[in-house]
Amino acid sequence: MKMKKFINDPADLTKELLQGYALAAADCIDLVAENMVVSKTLADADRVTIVAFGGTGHEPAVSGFVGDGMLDIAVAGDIFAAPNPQIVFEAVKLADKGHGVLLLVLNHAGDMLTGSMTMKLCQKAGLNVKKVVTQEDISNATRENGDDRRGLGGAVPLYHIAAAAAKAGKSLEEVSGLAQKYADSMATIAVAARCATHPANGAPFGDLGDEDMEIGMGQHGEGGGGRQPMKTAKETIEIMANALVKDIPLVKGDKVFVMINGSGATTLMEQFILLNDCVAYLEGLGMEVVANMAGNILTVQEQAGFQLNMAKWDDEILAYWNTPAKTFAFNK
Amino acid sequence: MKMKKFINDPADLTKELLQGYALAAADCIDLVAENMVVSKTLADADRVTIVAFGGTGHEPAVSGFVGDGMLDIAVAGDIFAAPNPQIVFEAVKLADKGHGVLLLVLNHAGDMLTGSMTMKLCQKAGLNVKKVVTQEDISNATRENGDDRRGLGGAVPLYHIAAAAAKAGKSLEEVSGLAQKYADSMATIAVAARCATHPANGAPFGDLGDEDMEIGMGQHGEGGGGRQPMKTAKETIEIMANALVKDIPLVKGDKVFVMINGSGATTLMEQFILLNDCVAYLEGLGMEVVANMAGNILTVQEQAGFQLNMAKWDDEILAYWNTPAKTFAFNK
Amino acid sequence: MLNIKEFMTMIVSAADEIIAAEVELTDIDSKFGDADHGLTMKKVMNRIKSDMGEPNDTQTFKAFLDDVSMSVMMINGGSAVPLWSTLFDGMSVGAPDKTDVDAAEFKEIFKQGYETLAELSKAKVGDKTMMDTLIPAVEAIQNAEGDIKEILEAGTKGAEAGAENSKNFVSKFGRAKSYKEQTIGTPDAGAVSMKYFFVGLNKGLQ
Amino acid sequence: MLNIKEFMTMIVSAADEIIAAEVELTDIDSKFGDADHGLTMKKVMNRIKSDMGEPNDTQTFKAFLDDVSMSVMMINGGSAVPLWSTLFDGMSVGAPDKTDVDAAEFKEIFKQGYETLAELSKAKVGDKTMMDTLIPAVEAIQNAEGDIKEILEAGTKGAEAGAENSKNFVSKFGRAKSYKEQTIGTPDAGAVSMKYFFVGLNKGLQ
Ligand SMILES: Nc1ncnc2c1ncn2[C@@H]1O[C@H](COP(=O)(O)OP(=O)(O)O)[C@@H](O)[C@H]1O
Ligand SMILES: Nc1ncnc2c1ncn2[C@@H]1O[C@H](COP(=O)(O)OP(=O)(O)O)[C@@H](O)[C@H]1O
Ligand SMILES: [Mg+2]
Ligand SMILES: [Mg+2]
Ligand SMILES: [Mg+2]
Ligand SMILES: [Mg+2]
Repeated sequence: MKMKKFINDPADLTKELLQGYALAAADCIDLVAENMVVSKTLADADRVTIVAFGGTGHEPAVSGFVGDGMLDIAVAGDIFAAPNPQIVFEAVKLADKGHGVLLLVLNHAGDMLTGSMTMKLCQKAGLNVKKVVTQEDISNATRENGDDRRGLGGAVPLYHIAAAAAKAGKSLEEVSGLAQKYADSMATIAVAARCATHPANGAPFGDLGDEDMEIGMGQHGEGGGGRQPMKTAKETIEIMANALVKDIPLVKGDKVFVMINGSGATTLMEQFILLNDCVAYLEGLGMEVVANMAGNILTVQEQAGFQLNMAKWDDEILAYWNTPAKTFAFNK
Repeated sequence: MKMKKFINDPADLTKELLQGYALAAADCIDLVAENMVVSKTLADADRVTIVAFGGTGHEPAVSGFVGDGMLDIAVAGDIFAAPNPQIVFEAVKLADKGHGVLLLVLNHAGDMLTGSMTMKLCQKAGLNVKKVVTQEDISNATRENGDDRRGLGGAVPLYHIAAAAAKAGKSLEEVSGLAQKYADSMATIAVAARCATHPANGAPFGDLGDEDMEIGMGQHGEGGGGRQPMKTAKETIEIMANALVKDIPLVKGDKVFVMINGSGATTLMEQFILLNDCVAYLEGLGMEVVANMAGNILTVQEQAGFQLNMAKWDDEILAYWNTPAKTFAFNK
Repeated sequence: MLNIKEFMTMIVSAADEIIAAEVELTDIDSKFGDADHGLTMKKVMNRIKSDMGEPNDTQTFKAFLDDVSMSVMMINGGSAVPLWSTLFDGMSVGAPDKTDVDAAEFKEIFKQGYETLAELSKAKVGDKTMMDTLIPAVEAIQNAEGDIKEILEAGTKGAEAGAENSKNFVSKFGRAKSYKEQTIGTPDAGAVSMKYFFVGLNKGLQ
Repeated sequence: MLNIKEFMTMIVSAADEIIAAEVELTDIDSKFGDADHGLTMKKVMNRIKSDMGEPNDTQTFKAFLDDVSMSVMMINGGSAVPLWSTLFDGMSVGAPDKTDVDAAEFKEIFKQGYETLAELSKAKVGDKTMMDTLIPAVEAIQNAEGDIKEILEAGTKGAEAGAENSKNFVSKFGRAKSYKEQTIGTPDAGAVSMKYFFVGLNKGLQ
């Protein structure tokens, strides 16, 4: 069976997609050294700057969020593979405008290892860097065992919030403190209904059969044990939202942020329906949904499903959120 | 086999998705009378205004393009079904700010019938309306037989260009003249690799087997006769771009606009690769790609595939294109 | 003579006939269209039924048909909506402003319905649309002799033959037209729903 | 005694052994991971091979292993890259700055390699990672008597046993850990590639 993807040589996937992305986002970014995506606003930045990195194949993440009010540099690895620590180190060096750099890392084995080695390289070079790791997937571990929680789409709103704080002139201490607090407070859970295939070698990410979905699915088809028959949007949201509300925890009167992150083949139509159901569910619990986000944000190729992310917000976060941003995949 | 979609009662799809969309795009639009999506900027508009309509199930189109620098009102029908003429008439009435209204229609049987009846109702009511129809699908008919060409994603850049002209203070004559010229000059061709299912009744839109793609696919799985084994991105682009170049026609030295419109399950990764290949192809022919667009713009549920749209641009169009826009699905 | 209450009963019967064919209509539309014709026709017919209420004799033919046209017009349903709304609008134009009709008046309702729709539709017999059914049905009605029952019997026969013939045509209108020759062998979805309209009217008169 | 040219030949052999196992490695990773371990290891090993060129005796063990570590470091390849780069970096730290090594020096190379990697990895035997293979392999090397050939033979046996044992463990690291008990019965992808590393080194010494 042929892979039903419009690609060329699988070995060139990352190179070609980044070249195409650089054309599509020419007003926001420059592509440097093949896999460093640099914001056009970096040149004039006189503030704390923000660097992130990650595997490709999750488009628009991570590169799609580089630009004004979001990331200063995103370093792309290869398909589902973190970039090497050397290039991330160089990105941090390039990003540093004398106010220090915040390095945002999603909790995945490869990313964590690259993050650790990058920090070592930075420390050797005497760079002023702080690392914040997002670990929000509630499906595998309790909040106390944060190291076992995967980093999912919740990093994306954090990109904007941290960047807004940096733009407001906050110090690296302050920005990283805010980012750490945010990372620790949010929570995400994912569901998949159809699995994707690895674009480089055509290997399937699993098989959910004709009837089932799996709650707790990771970003690359790593299962989470919640396999069950497909349910309606409302029922699915109830299961997932309830789990997040308990985990965070959220209570009556809380100001809440909600994100529906489509995995790839789940339509925006469905995402809107899910958002509607989720907001109704939370309002039913007496909470106020003060902001939301819906769309294909951090995808898993053509996987059908979505991630539901929530966080408890206060007025400070909301104010940061409501500052402008101009990137390929997020505008404010 | 269960439908692998996160929905509730199929009869409520449109209502629920529009409610969710209204939450997601709360800073740009208001939802009026259940299926009229109205730009927040309409209240203060003192210019020609622009109304479009169409079936739902193609999200983000059409409603996702309502806002500053794009549509003033989009009227949603039901899944793949045009809205009724009565409500489109009411939308035109609401949109009219004394400078007249441009009604943009995509060439599909249902939309055309609704467009015709709407124009009749408007004429009876003495409204100053001009209708422009986009008919750009080159797969079924020659340029002379425009009535047989379907309207595809090429309408979306036109929304912005027409809105920019309206914002620049052009008269209805001028805006509709420009829009008609643009509609007549562009061309689109689509390809599908996997078909979608109708979200309301689970009926499949066709079956392309394990190996094939179909070039010339319509927006709802209507075939076009170009079934063939899957090809690489480069080969697919060559076939499709070549057909568009001949149709428009484009020649060496031309300034060209290119759009890759993902149908649903074709990843942004692939779309970037395709854009890269297409720009290289056109530059190889000595053309200059002065602007582009990539993303899921007008989708067909979870269909895998994309539409390739091209148009010959001049400096006037480019200047309109480069004016600001703020909508859920398109920002400039 | 046919009174309005009887006619309303016929419309209910026609609506039920079409609703019962939902799956068949959607199946046909899934071949060369967007797989929703059954769904849309069900929405249209259910709306007509619920808006009109129980058959009664308080309205004239003209007013009733105008109401039906307006009911259809309120639905978001793709091609079928403007087409059927226009058909009923034309029938209303052709209908007398009273609560019963004779055979000639009955014929006139369908004649005007067809003519008004033809203007919007532009399709002829052989273009593989609902007109493949409507045109021979209305022609048979015009040419038939006898009472309303005999006239409608003839119209239904015409409709059935027309829907059957639509199998032999190459699509020229609507979403199916891009399939060209491939459409031969399959009837047109709209031609089949139009057939059930006449079949249902006829049943409702028994 | 082992000279650097012989050692480089062993590294080429190890690289080829891993490259030949691409499909097997990716298959394992597709069960509980992201289906790319074979792909990544192939990239890593090909890069090592092409950067080092033909085996020769112009470099010291320390310099060569440092270059290998840097070659790996330049690849974008997920977990495997920092892990393998660090392993070679540690081996370089443990290696003498000369063009041949004796049995004790050979042992020291692997000891330092393991210790440096352990700091980054944090995984122990039983956590279902490449360490399941590396730890028993390096222990066997440390405990082995005799010449380098005998030492490496013992290390390879340890590696093979370790990779086999990884089947019995519940994943505690990497993408597979979310599958918990389900991972019992399947070896760890990284444990298997590490086994082929030793198998290949050993073959290259014959
Ligand atoms: N111009 C036209 N004149 C007559 N009938 C038409 C015309 N265009 C479409 N149709 C009819 O509409 C039917 C399709 O209806 P439906 O599926 O409800 O609408 P849509 O194509 O918008 O989904 C076709 O089978 C055909 O009979
Ligand atoms: N902390 C760790 N220590 C040792 N090995 C690890 C660690 N994390 C992951 N691994 C190894 O990495 C392997 C997966 O490698 P690979 O598939 O190339 O990377 P990725 O998971 O980034 O796709 C696992 O099978 C495991 O052996
Ligand atoms: Mg990987
Ligand atoms: Mg339809
Ligand atoms: Mg249809
Ligand atoms: Mg892997």
